[in-house]
Amino acid sequence: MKKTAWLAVLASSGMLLASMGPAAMATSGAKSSTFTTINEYHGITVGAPMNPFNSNGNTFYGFDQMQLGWFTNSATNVNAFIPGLASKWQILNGGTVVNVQLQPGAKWSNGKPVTANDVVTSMAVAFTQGNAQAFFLGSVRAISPTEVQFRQVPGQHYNQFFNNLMQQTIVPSFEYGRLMPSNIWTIINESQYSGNNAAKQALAQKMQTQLTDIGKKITTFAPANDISAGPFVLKSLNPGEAFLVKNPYFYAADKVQVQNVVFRNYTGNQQIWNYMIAGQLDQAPFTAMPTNILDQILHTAGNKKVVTPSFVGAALAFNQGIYPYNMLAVRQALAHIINRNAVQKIAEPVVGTVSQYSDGMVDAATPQWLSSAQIKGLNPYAYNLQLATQQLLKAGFKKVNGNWMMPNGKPWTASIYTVNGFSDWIEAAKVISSEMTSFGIPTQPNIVSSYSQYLQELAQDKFALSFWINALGPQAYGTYQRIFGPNDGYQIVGGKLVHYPYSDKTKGNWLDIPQVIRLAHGKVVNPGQLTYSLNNMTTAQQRPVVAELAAAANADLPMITLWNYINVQFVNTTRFTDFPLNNVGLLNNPAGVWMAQGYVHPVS
Amino acid sequence: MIEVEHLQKVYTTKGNLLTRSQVHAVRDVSFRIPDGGAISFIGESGCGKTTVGRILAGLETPSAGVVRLDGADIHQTPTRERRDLRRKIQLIHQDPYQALNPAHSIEQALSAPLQIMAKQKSGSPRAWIRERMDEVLTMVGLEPASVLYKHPHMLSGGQRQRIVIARALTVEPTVLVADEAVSMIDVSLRLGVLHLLRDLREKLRISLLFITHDVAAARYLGQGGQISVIYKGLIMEQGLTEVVIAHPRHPYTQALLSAVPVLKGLETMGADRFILAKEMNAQSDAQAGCLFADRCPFAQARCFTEAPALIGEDHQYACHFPEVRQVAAVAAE
Amino acid sequence: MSAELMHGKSAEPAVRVRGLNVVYATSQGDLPAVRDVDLDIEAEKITGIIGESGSGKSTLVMALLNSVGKPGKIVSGSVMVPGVGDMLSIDRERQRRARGKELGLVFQAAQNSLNPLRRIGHQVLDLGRSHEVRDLRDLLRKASDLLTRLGMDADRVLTSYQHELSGGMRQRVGIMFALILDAKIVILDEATTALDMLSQASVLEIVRELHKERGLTTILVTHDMGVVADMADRVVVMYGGEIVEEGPSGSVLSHPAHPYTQGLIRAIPRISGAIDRAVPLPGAPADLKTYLEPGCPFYQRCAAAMPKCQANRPTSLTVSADRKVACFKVTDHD
Amino acid sequence: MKTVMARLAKRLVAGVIMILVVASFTFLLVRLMPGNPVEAKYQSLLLNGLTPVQAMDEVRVMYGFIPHQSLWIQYLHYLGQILHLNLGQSISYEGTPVMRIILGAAPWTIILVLTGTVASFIVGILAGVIAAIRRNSPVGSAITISGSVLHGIPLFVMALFLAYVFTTIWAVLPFGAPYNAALTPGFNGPFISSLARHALLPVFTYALASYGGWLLTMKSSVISVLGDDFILASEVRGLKTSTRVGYIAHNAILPLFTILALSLGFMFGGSLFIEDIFDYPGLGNLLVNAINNRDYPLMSGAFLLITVAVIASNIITDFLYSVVDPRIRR
Amino acid sequence: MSMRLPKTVLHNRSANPNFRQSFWGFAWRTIVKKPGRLIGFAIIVLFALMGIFGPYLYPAQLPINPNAIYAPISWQYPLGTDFEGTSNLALVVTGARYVLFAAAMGAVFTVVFGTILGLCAGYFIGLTDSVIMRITDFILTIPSFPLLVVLSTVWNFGQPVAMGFVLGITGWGGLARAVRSQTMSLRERGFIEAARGLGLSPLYILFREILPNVGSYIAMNLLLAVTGSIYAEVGLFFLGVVPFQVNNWGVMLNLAVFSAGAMSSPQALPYLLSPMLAILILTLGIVLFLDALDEMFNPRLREV
Repeated sequence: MKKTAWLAVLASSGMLLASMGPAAMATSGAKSSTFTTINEYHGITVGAPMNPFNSNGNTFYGFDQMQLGWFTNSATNVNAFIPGLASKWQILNGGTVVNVQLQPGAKWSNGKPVTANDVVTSMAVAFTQGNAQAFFLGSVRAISPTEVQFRQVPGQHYNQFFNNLMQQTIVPSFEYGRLMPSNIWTIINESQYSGNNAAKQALAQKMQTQLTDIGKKITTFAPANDISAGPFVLKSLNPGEAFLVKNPYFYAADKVQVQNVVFRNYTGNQQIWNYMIAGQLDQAPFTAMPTNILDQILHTAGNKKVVTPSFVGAALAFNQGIYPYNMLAVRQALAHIINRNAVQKIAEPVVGTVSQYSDGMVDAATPQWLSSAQIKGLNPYAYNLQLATQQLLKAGFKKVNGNWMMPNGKPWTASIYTVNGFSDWIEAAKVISSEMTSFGIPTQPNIVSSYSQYLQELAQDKFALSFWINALGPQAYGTYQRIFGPNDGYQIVGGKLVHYPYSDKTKGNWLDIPQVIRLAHGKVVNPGQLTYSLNNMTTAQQRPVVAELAAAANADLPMITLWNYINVQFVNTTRFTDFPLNNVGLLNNPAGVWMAQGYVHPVS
Repeated sequence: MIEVEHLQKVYTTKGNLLTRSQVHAVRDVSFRIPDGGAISFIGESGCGKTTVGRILAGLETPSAGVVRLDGADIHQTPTRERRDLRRKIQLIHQDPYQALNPAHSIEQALSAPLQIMAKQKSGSPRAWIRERMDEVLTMVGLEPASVLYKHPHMLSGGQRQRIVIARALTVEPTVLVADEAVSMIDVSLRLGVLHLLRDLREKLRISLLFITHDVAAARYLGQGGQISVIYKGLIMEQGLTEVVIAHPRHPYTQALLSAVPVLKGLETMGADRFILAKEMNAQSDAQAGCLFADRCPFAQARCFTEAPALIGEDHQYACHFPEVRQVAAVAAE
Repeated sequence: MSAELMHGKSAEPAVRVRGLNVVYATSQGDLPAVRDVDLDIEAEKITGIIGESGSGKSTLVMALLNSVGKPGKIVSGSVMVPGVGDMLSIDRERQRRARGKELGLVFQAAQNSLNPLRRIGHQVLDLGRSHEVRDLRDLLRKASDLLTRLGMDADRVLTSYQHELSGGMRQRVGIMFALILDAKIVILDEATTALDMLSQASVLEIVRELHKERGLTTILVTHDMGVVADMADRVVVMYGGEIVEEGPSGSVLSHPAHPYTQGLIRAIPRISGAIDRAVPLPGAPADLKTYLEPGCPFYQRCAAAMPKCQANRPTSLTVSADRKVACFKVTDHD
Repeated sequence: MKTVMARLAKRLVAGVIMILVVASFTFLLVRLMPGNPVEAKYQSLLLNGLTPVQAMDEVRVMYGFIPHQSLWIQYLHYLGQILHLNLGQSISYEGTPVMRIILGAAPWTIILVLTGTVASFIVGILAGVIAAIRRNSPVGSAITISGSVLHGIPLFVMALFLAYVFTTIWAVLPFGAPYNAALTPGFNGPFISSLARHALLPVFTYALASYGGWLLTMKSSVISVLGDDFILASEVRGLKTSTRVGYIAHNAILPLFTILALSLGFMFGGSLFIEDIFDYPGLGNLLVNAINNRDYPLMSGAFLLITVAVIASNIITDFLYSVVDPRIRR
Repeated sequence: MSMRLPKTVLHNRSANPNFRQSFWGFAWRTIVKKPGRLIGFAIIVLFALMGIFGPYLYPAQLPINPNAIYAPISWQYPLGTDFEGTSNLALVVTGARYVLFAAAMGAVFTVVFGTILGLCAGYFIGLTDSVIMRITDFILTIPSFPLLVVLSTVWNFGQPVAMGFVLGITGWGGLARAVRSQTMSLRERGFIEAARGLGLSPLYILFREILPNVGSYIAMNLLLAVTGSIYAEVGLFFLGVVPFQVNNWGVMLNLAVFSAGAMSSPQALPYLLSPMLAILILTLGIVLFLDALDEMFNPRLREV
């Protein structure tokens, strides 16, 4: 009889499957106040804690994860912020002291108020994560229950001090305070010691370890419920979706018109495309895509493309430690061989524009930093095979039977490395390979299975030609440290610049750019040091330095910028209207920030 | 001349430590076969007769006892010589359908052992092999040209068994062990194979160990030789073939002879014929007395307590109460 | 149950086979396996059918039950069984019921004739249910009695699986299955071939006793002339799909008429008499080539073959009161 | 029964040893894999638009979860932890216990594979019997061909095809999530219906892919049983057709149960493509992500779980077999 | 069984001294008996030719055409084009070599490892058997596809031989076990005992006596291993978990799905369908042909 029971269960489950046809068709978007989007920063992970300090934690930046303010991505004004938990702020003493007033009426989702003490605790947490040290936070003081004062480490003039502290995650003291010992500030202060007293140095070492251990504990901390000071709070989640509801205690709850937010999980771009083609996403973040997909997406009712500036470029980087790429002529010749127009058209037709200058910045930033005369001085490296041939012949290369021989007599072959899943890179690598091969340099695209393997092998100098993200802006330091930073051996250790040679395989110098570069007008510069110096300069002070760096990057050509990304995102207007389409600074922030500012209304 | 003394074989059955047990396949067997002589082992299945044959052929190693071929102990000689020595004793399998590799032609089957032999001969090995193949095939009554290229499945059972014998002859053996060599062959062809074996024995002076449960076949083949009746690995009765069949003294021998069907119209039933109804019980090994006592219709109290020894000179038997019974059928005319 | 049969005239045969032809369908066309067989099986007698492998004896027996398996098929003929009718033309359900109930078969491979996954007792019950036996408990009792009669521990056997029984025991269980529904016609197809001497003798002894006790009609199919000679009242000799000789066993053995029968008897090694009386039979058994040739199937091996034998097939002729032979040499003389 | 238990105990010990061997092997192998998980995370956060400050903030602590001791010490530690059923902490999930991550993913794979296997088993077996009995008829040939073709098509090709048909061309079925997150999990209608709707496509794909195998195996099993002597014997004894079919089915299906149990053991490795293509959040997906992120503890853990499942199913199969097959029971 | 025909007659037609030739003749007759088998055979031959000669039909670097991205099916592009305007047909044809060669190598390695280890385990019972079988259990226990994924990142798969080797070492377990059990049963057969008794060397017995008798089983497995290897390697490339540098079907699938959006956009669909079609046709060919192999070697299915 057991057998029949078994079968009955099966049969009934079969009927269940059959019976749930159309009735269950209604998707979560049917209720018009549910806003569906994608979390571009990390996937949804069941089992990961609802903890913003965990890199896979289930909290959503701008929705239930709050900070003092939201950066507007201005290239030249690092202090342009939209208020977050901070309603007002004063930058004093040349940027070394900052006073912040909290939003009146800011509350956690359990009804408790957000206080200055929460901010102080959050900064302690930031120390345990190593984050506060990165912007030289010296001290934090609650001036009143709603006002906090921040000071930079004495003697430091880090120009992004305010920028960084505004972007620190604020968490409730009643949750995270418990995780740290009561003498946490003593530990922090002792660990910060940088003098020459050996005993104090040893103590600092010990305290740093202690701090790291506390940090680990904090990242694994799993609160029972999501506690949010943002417009939403996480209610439930499964491996495919996270479901957030409006936080009634949010300080600007009356401005928030959206009742629920659903985050879709994704593991690859093609999934986001599918969601958009199905018209299921009310807002979708930046995603690389081919033209056919763009057409398909725009074909769907309500989908709208929104373009904002972006400060990212994709480049082909040379490992100058590998022959023959140590020769400037070779790098420049390749720049003439590669038809960047064709590359962009095939690889990144939708969210990319052909790069003009190869000066280390995105083209949108170049006019903001350089004068037109300086721009004219840049070599455009136009597609010109003849020029490339001349340069190579001059450098001692020879063409035999249609293929190039290197000056050392060996045939010149090449491999261009990219990463699986990075479709634009792969496609670009294929196109460039074709171009180089038909020019007489047999070239193959090589696709590494995972990004982590790619980066490791890159650092181990296994690749001569590889793809790299450069021009990461908007700030000048962030931009140039992609070229003349850690990948060139320049690292900041204990607040000081150190240069590791190419021969040290463990320290990440895989570009091996000469330490000094002679510019067109004869000046010799050290780009690593110049880049580092940008950190402590005002915008005005930075201008001449950026100009020198641009000239250096253009002349020495450590990497060829192939295209600049444009930040294309999508919104769907069938269920919601009133997106902040004309507010570029806001658009660069998550949709939760828009909603908190009163944008995004359900279609009535 | 092959001599076997006090042969024993004990198997340990597979199983875990608790259930592992020992099976005595051969308890104590001794015999000798002169060149050109023959001995027939008869007994029912599971009596250990096949094990004796396999030990002789080198397929099993004895737990105790000695097998000597022309004075050399085949289990104690150094490895290299042992292979040559063992080749002198060839086993003819019960099943000719399994004894030949279906993937090989007859030529392949015969030439493989000949190639080894050829190394020891002088002259052109290829011609020698060819010649020798013809020779052995003719010897077993087959026409070389018509069988050499064939594969086993194209031959009848009788022909296959002849090929098997021919293959054994390629290595010039001095002893043949024929284990139920005709039981799988069609009735009309059986006698032909038996006849061939008898011929070889006489012509090539090969010693023959014939293992069977068919007393009549043993009688035909073992003419002038001996018969050994074996039960549970122990010899029950042993003697000249004619004598044992005509005057069996052990009840087990008598039971075997009684079981031979009587050819009505040609024979009359033996006066004392009896049919043994009880089956052999392999588990009742541990008893103290005669191994056959539990099935013996003539058993007395003493048989259950005391094991009989093998007594007698030319005609040996292991029975406390040996009594000649007229169980074999008698020819009608 | 089979009252008619019990009280039927003894002159009426228990099975009457007429004009039976069985062929095997092959890619080379239909090949005959049983040819033009007419046979009367006498009631309450033991009939021995003897032949070598490929002689068609097993096919004949399966044809009696109309159970010839693929690729064989019965082309023509009738098998009349009193109380049942023509096994070859009655409907399938009645055929099925006749099998097991009227005609019991002990299989050549009786060792493997039991479902390995069911206890013997369960299989007895399956059999009972298939033949609408009302009192299943009684059936089990009968099985138990029969098994005891066959010299086995009935309770143990009924609760055993096939693999727990020895070869001899399985054979006896097979006999039990053939008899349990009181079949009056029992066919033993090479039932003792795989057994050794002692087991064979004891099984045959039991068969002989049951045959007598129950008044059975027993058909013994074997290749062993000795067994037939020992057991059978009548003997039927088959060669190449045909019956070549038929008659009372004593008379056939002592005075075989067909050259094949003669050769076969001469080729038996015996334990009595002069050893050299045994003479090998030359040649190879019949195969399909033989079947296809027009002449006498034994022509190739026959020492007494005449030119006539190559082209013409001798038909079975009655040579004396109860003997039939299919040989030109015999029939032409008479 | 005593011997069965003794055998079981023996198998268990052997199984534990095998688990340790596999664990050691995968531990070492997995650590041979090249890659830098933290740098990758950082760089991808940058690509996704986080500022370097935010991205660095996110990943800085991950460094703490990368083991720094020598391989040998790590190995000993790893073995020690396994004995305490602790699979360590994930790198890419920043210290979340591997066990918790795996247990979070396992239910989805189990739903997917169990339902798919059972469904395909039942349908495949029935079709196999028909294909064997009617093997000379057009129906039988058609069934056999359907089985061979479905068996022959690679899983990912079938999954891609079905995904294209049912989510793009004729978008009736959802994908990408195991159920609608707005619903409360539990034994309520909407939830179960959502669960089933989301699982339907992957389960169907899995079932379709396994159906052919069952069919062909069952067909050959039935054909071989049909040739057995006892089936002929049951005919000449006049057993009813239904009884005979029962005999055939019982004997033919027995060997398949072993395969069934074994295939359930392999389930965790087997659904990799389906989970990837339909983005179903099971163990296969987890493993692929772990590999791509070079999350060594997670990889070792997933491997170990798969191995344990295989070994356990082996033991259970062995045990069950000795229960259902009297020939093995002693 | 009594029903069986005398064995001798079935093979009379092969009473030909040159048996080997007649086997090929028989094989050919088996193939042409049903049109399906002939089609299967033709497909396999076609793909083999594609693998051997395909790359010579096109220039080493397939031409790209930025003006014909995802071109529709036409005479110029019978299967459409890909993201850079390269003919999909050219990609399928030139991509066949790596896929098929690696699959063939994978099958050969699988069969060689499986056969040799199975033969040795089955023949040299005892310690050899135990050791080999423990290794086999180990291989069978580790889920092969994930293992393949891990191995493939440690290894470099530039050469199809390397790919084949890895496919082989992860895939021989089942075959070894089957060959072992067949060897063990053959070992008990009379002709092996006879060969031992005749003093033939173990090597001769293993490879000349036993191997031919498991040959048919191995032949079937070789063909099955080819398909298995194709699926495994194409699957690996499709998932993108292994480094790759050459054009092959799996890479096409990967790029079509994950880069070109073929699953979402009909324009790119031919790019996805081309390699799928190639795999399916080859699969079909092998399935159809297996039927013939089955009949050639499996007497049980051979209808008399």
